[in-house]
Amino acid sequence: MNASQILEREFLEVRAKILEIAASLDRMDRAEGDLTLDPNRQLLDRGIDLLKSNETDRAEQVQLLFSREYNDGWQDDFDLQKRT
Amino acid sequence: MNASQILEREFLEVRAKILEIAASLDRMDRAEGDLTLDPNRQLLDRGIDLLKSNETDRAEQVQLLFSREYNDGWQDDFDLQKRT
Amino acid sequence: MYYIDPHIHMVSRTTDDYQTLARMGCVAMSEPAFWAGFDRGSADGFRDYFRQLTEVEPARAAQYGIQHFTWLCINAKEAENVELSREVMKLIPEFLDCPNVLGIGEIGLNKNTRNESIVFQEHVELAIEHEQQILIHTPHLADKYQGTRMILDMLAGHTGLDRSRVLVDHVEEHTVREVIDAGYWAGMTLYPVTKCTPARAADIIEQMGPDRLCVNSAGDWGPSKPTAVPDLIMEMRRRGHTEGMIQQVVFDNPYQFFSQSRHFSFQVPNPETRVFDTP
Amino acid sequence: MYYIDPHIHMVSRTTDDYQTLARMGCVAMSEPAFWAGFDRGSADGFRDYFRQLTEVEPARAAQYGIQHFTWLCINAKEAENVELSREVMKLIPEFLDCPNVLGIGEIGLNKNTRNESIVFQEHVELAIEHEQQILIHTPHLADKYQGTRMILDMLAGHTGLDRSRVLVDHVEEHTVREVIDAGYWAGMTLYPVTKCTPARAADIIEQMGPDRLCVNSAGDWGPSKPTAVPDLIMEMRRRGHTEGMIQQVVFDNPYQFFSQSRHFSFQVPNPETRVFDTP
Repeated sequence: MNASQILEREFLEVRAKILEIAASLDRMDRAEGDLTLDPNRQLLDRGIDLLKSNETDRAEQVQLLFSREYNDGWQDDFDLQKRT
Repeated sequence: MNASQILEREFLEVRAKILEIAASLDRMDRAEGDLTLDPNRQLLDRGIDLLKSNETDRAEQVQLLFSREYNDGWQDDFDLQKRT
Repeated sequence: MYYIDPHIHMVSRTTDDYQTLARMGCVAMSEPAFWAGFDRGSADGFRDYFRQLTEVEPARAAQYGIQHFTWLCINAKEAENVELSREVMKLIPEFLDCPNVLGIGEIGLNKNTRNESIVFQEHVELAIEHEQQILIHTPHLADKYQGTRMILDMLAGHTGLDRSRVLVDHVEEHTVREVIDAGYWAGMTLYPVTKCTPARAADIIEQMGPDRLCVNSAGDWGPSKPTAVPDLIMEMRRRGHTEGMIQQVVFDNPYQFFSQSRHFSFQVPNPETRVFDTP
Repeated sequence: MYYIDPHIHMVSRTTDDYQTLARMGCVAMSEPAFWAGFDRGSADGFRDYFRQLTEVEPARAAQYGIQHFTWLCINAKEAENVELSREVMKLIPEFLDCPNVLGIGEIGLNKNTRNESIVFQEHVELAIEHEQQILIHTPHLADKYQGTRMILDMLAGHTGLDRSRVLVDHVEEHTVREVIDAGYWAGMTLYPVTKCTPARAADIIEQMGPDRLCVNSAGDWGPSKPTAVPDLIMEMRRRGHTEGMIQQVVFDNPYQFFSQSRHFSFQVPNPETRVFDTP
C-alpha cells in the first residue's frame, strides 16, 4: 500500500483516537484537582508532542519516552557477580 | 472521581492511543508517496495540535475541525421554500 | 437493570443477538426504518420491508421476552430518489395502525443534498398530518454538523410541530447542545470508530444532565455492537453514578419519549410481572 | 491457514476457547509456566501446577486436535522470594522428561529487582546444565526497556548459551532490534492496551523482516484475546502480504524454534493427515 492508501484506510481510526484522547483530557480538566505538575499528565503531553515529529520512528520514541532509564552499571549497583 | 483518579484510570488507555497514532503516522511516512499537501493528513496534524490546547472543550473543537462548514443561507442556495 | 434500546436494526441481526440482549436486561427496543445496505428498486420492496418491521421482528423479539416497536419512512440515502420517495411515503399511512408503530423515522439527511431536504420536509408534513412522533437521523462524520444545523433549520419552520415528540439521533459533542436547547429529545449512538464511545457518551450526560437524552446501539449489518447500551451502563457505574441516574438514561427517558405515541403499550416491569405466560 | 500459538496460558482459558482456536486453524501451542494471579505459598503448589501443565492441558487440548507443549520455571513475579524459587527449581528436573516439555520458561524480570535477577541467572544455569531451550518474559510498560537490557546483559555473560535456542518474548518497537541483532529469537505479544496491537506487530515484521520473529496471544486470566494471532493474519492479508510470508511468522518460525527441543514431536499437517484417528 502506498501512503495515500494507508491514510485512506486509517484516517477514521486515527481521527477517532484523537477525539478519544481529547475527551479524556477534557474529562481530567473538568474534574477536581490540578494535574499541571503530575508527571504522568506531563508524559502524555510529551507523547503528544512526539506525534508532531518529522522522524519516522515516532512509535519507538513514544515507547522510550514512557520507559524507565537503563543504567549499564546495574550489575555493580546490585552487587551481582557476572556469570559465565 | 477527581482528576488524579481519572488520570490513573485512563493513563494506559491514552498512552496506548498515542502509541497507535504514532505507529500509523510512521506507517504512512514509510510508504511510498508524500502526504505533506494531503488535506486529510493536515487535518490529523491540526487535530493533534488541539490536544495541546488549554481549553476544556478539546473534544468539541476536534469535532468541529473535522466537520464541513455550515452556511445559514443554505435554503436560499437550494432554492427551497421555507415550510410552516 | 432493565433497559430499552431506542434505535437498533434487528432485521440485520441474528437471533443470538436477541438472546444476548434479553439476558443483558433489554426489555424493549425500537427499530427505525433504514437503508438496507443497497438501494431498493421499488416501492413494493419497501412494502415488504414495512411488513418485516411490523410483523416479523415483533414476533422474533417476543420469543425472547423483548417488546419490539418500529418507525416507518424512506431513509435519507434512498431519499435522493424523490419520485420513489413519494411512492413510499404514500404507502406509509396504511401501516400507521400496526400495533408496534411509534411514528415516522428515521428520516433525516445523509449527504445534505437538496433532494434529501425536500423528502425530509415532506416526511415532517406527513407526521404532522397523522399526529405521529418523529425520529431523526443526523449524518455522520464531516457531514454531521452541517446536516444537524440544516435539520434544525427545517424543523424550526414547522410551527405545527410539538418538539417534545421529536428525537434527533446520533448527536455528539458538537451537536447535542443545540438539539436539547431547542426543546427536542436527543439520542447518542454508541458505535465503534465512526460515532460515540460509551466514555464520551457518559461525558455528555455528565455535562448536559440526563434530561431528554437517550442512548442506543444502532446495531445493524455493518461494524456495530448491539450490546453497547450495557457497555454504557458499566461505564457509568465505574464512574460512580447512581443506579437511578443510569436508569433514567437507559430506561425512563426512552419510556417517557415513547409514551407520547398511542401505540406504546408497554408495562414497566415490576415484581408481579411474568415475562412469559405460563403454558 | 495452520498456525501455532507459542505463548498462551490455557490453564486460565475455557474449553470454548480451545474449540474456537481449533476452528481458526491453531494446530499447536506452547504454554510457559507463569504467575497465577496470586503468589503461591509453597513448592508443592508448583508441583501441582507443573502436573496441570504436563498432564491436564495436553489432554484438554487433544480433544480439539491441538497439540499442547509447555515450559517450566518459577515466574519473575514470584521469584522475588528467592528461597521458594530455589525449592521450585529443584523440582523442575523431575518434570523435564514429560513428553510435552520444551524447556525452561517463561523466566525473566518483572520489576527489574536484584532478587529477580538472581533467580533469572539460576534458571539460565539450570537450562544450560540440562540442555534445555529457554523462553524469556520481558517486563511490561515502563519497565520493559530497562528489563530487556538487563536480561540481554545477563544472557551475554553465559558463554555456554546457544542463542538460537532462546526466545525473548513481549518485544516491542524499542526492544526488538537489540534482541534480534544479538542472535536470539523474538516474540511479539498481541494484547489490548498494554502490549502490541496486530497493526503494530505487522509494522515490526515489515521493518525487521520475518526471520526469527514469532507472534503470540499470551491469552490468560486477565484482559486478553486468545484469538489474536488470527487477527494478525487478517491484518497482514489486508496489507497485501503473501500467504507464504504470513505462514512463516505464524507457523514456520515457531515450528523451527521448537524443533530444537528433543520433545517437539509434531508432524506438519499435510493432505494425508488425520487430526483424529477413526474410532
